Amino acid sequence: MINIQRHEIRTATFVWLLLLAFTLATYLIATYVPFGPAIVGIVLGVTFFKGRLVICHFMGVRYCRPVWRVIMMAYLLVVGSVITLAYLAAPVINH
Amino acid sequence: MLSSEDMPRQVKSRHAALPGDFAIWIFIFAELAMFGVFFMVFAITRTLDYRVFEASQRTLDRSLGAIDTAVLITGSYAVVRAVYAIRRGVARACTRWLAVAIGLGGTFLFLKMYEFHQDALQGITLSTNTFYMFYLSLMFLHFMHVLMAMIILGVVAWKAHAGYYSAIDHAGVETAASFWHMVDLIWIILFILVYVLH
Amino acid sequence: MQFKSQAVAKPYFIAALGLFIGQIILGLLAGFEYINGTALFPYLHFNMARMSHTNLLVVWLLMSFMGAAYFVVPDEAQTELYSPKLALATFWIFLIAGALTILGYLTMSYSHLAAATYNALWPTMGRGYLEQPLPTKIGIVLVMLAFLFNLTMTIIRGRKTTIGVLLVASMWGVALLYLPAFYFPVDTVKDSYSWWWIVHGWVEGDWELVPASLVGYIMLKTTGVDREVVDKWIYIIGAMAFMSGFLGIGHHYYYIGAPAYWLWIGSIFSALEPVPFLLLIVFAFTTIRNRRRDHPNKAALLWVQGETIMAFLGAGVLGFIITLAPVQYYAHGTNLTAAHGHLAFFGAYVMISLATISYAMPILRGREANSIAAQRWEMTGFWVMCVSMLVIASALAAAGLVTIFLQRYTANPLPFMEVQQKEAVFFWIREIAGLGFFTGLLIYLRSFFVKGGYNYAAYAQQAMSTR
Amino acid sequence: MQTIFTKAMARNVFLGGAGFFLIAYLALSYDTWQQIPKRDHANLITPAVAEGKYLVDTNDCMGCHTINGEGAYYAPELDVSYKTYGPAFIRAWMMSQPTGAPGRRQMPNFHFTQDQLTDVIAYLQWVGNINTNGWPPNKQG
Repeated sequence: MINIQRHEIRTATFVWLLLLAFTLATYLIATYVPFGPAIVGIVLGVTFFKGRLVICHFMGVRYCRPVWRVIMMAYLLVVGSVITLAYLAAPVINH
Repeated sequence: MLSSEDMPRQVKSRHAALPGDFAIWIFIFAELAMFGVFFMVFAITRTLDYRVFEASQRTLDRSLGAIDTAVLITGSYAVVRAVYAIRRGVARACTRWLAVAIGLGGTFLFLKMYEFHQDALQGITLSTNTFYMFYLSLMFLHFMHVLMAMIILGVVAWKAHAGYYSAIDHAGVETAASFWHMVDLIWIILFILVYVLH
Repeated sequence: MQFKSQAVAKPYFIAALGLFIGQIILGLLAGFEYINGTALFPYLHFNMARMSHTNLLVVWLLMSFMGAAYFVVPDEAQTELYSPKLALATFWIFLIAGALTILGYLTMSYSHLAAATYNALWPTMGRGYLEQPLPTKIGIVLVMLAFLFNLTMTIIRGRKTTIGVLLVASMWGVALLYLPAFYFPVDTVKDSYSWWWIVHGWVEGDWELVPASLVGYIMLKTTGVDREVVDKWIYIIGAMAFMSGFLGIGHHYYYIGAPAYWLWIGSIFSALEPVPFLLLIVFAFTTIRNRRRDHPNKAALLWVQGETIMAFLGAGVLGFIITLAPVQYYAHGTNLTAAHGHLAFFGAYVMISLATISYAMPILRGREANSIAAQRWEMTGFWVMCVSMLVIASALAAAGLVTIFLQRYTANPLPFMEVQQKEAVFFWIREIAGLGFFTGLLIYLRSFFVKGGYNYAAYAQQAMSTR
Repeated sequence: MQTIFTKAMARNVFLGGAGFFLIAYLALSYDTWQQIPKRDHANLITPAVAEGKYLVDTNDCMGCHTINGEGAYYAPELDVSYKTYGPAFIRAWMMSQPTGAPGRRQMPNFHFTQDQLTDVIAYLQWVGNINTNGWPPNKQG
């Protein structure tokens, strides 16, 4: 039972570090790279992946009935895509 | 990375129920729906009110936002470790990890209060402009959620310390953990929406 | 009827139905004044009819809620009511105060009523639903205090179940939320802001616990579902109601002078307000579908199912239509709000009162359920009233739309009275549907006078022959 | 693992959720309360306006009319009355009631003295200047 525990903890730690890395990455992109449609896409892709990590690993939804995972992923997709569209459309509309 | 496929099958069944008490998940879904609508309305209003949003978004301190995110993610990590600890039946470790999470939550609240204070100094209120209305409403609602999550963690930590939970019966810890992760998930999207994208 | 003191509910129910008849008659008169402004004018100004119509509604709903509480709480707490005598005394005080107030509305002009009842001492008169003179307001508070004292002492002594506790808590909410009626600032914006604590606080917050707990109680008693399931549903419905309701009050603050952020917060949270009514439908229908026993009182079950549907239509759907700020910019202060008001009040609160009366009255009269004939009258009354109210709401909604497209959302807006003239046909339809509703009510009341209890043998034999 | 759904947690969600949003509402109300005097020029509430409001209330004008969209829908919105029709017209109109035109909606005559009429008109003027976020859409109300 113990080695399974150790594995679980290692996975959690890895996910944690991954999330921190992604946060740092988005911060650096946002600060130093001039914004364009591609960057918006990348940042939101990263955010979707971060959300997926938190939901599946931290929240443990990964080991639940698939219906819950589908609901949470659908949520991330809907909210993410609306935000992406809005942020892509904004500069176009206002010029 | 050891993927979970080669995990012993019987340990990680694919059809477990949602961790913790289902009632909290109803609350989580309601909150996610509410914040989701708020985010979408924010994004759409930004498109229509582009100039104001652009100008105001620049005034925000992105590094502080990044630190907040890091603090909350580490808090979530601590909560996950607490859940693993109680699953092993080690209540002491669980309490310690919960205490770490509460400490990080307190740090987040402190940073947020600092930001609110800065805003107040510059005379920014809910009625300054549409962006700040959204910004302050979202931050305020999220702040309250972090506070509530910390209270729940506190109660659960005290009960764990008092020995209420064991390897078999620890639904309370998982319930508190789920709520905290929801608050962290909301912040991750909020951070991108308000601080990063412009 | 397990406890003698539950009989105290009977006078409350009878008085409630009596006041209900009065409310509908005054509604018909007010509706008639929309069609012909001069015929009744010298005797009955429109505001008198409207005041009496709304106040009778509130009084009879409170009567039926009190009756329901006096019937349910002793049964839930498994103990006799603390003081049946106090309950009867409160009943007569409340009935007389209510009747006198309505008489005051109808017999003299409002300013005379205000002068006669020392309104200058502590001005509280003049707001919608709160037109009662000062003595009546104080009387209502005293009646509520006595009622709460009675109920709370009963539930303290007895078993504390979720249904009992939530019902008593909601009654405390009703009383406490009535107190802002005594706060009447000169600043109209603060006046409106606090007025909504009462109106919104009652009908979109505290009162939503009443159908939740009463539907739960009737489900418990008629379908034999276990209490644990019912309790969870009630808590979740209550949680959704309060979580969306507290900030949902913002949809009243859009255009009365409150700051602009209410447009966003009000819209987002009140958009979630139909959720508890949806959950109520799911709860009622799933519980009835997998019921463990066939209760002979079919009428009560029909009322409960109807209540959840009509409440969702009136409060949920019609409410959502006018709740978003951009829509309400044009719909604010038009008959669309009246359409929502009528269908929501009828669907959510009138029907739960009639459902409780329909369930409790046979028991109060010593039998499990009324005879098949009586139930058939009752169900006919149910359908006639429901259809009539849907027609009333539709007619008012149509009138509201005409106002929007001729007076507001248009390049050359017409004056108010011209637009109202163009809506005359809808006011005719509303009045005729009102007469239909009154007929439905009379049919419903006829069912109480059909003799005979539920004849199991006859029903069983009839059931065997058809199966 | 069987789904856990305890009544105790449902109750906690009910109490926690309700208390949480009540606090949020109180915080927003505090901010609103600070801003209302600025938004509706509370400093312009003269004794005449206050008396006008008392007359409007004790004669149940909101039983037929609406102010800021609240009241009964039997008669026109009063929020725009001062700007649309002006004080002189309002005074003459109220004194000439009821019109008695057959079938049309009637307004009773409140037998106000000239001073009372001035107060009511002052109140209507004050109500007209409340910042109601741009409502109503046009001067017809």
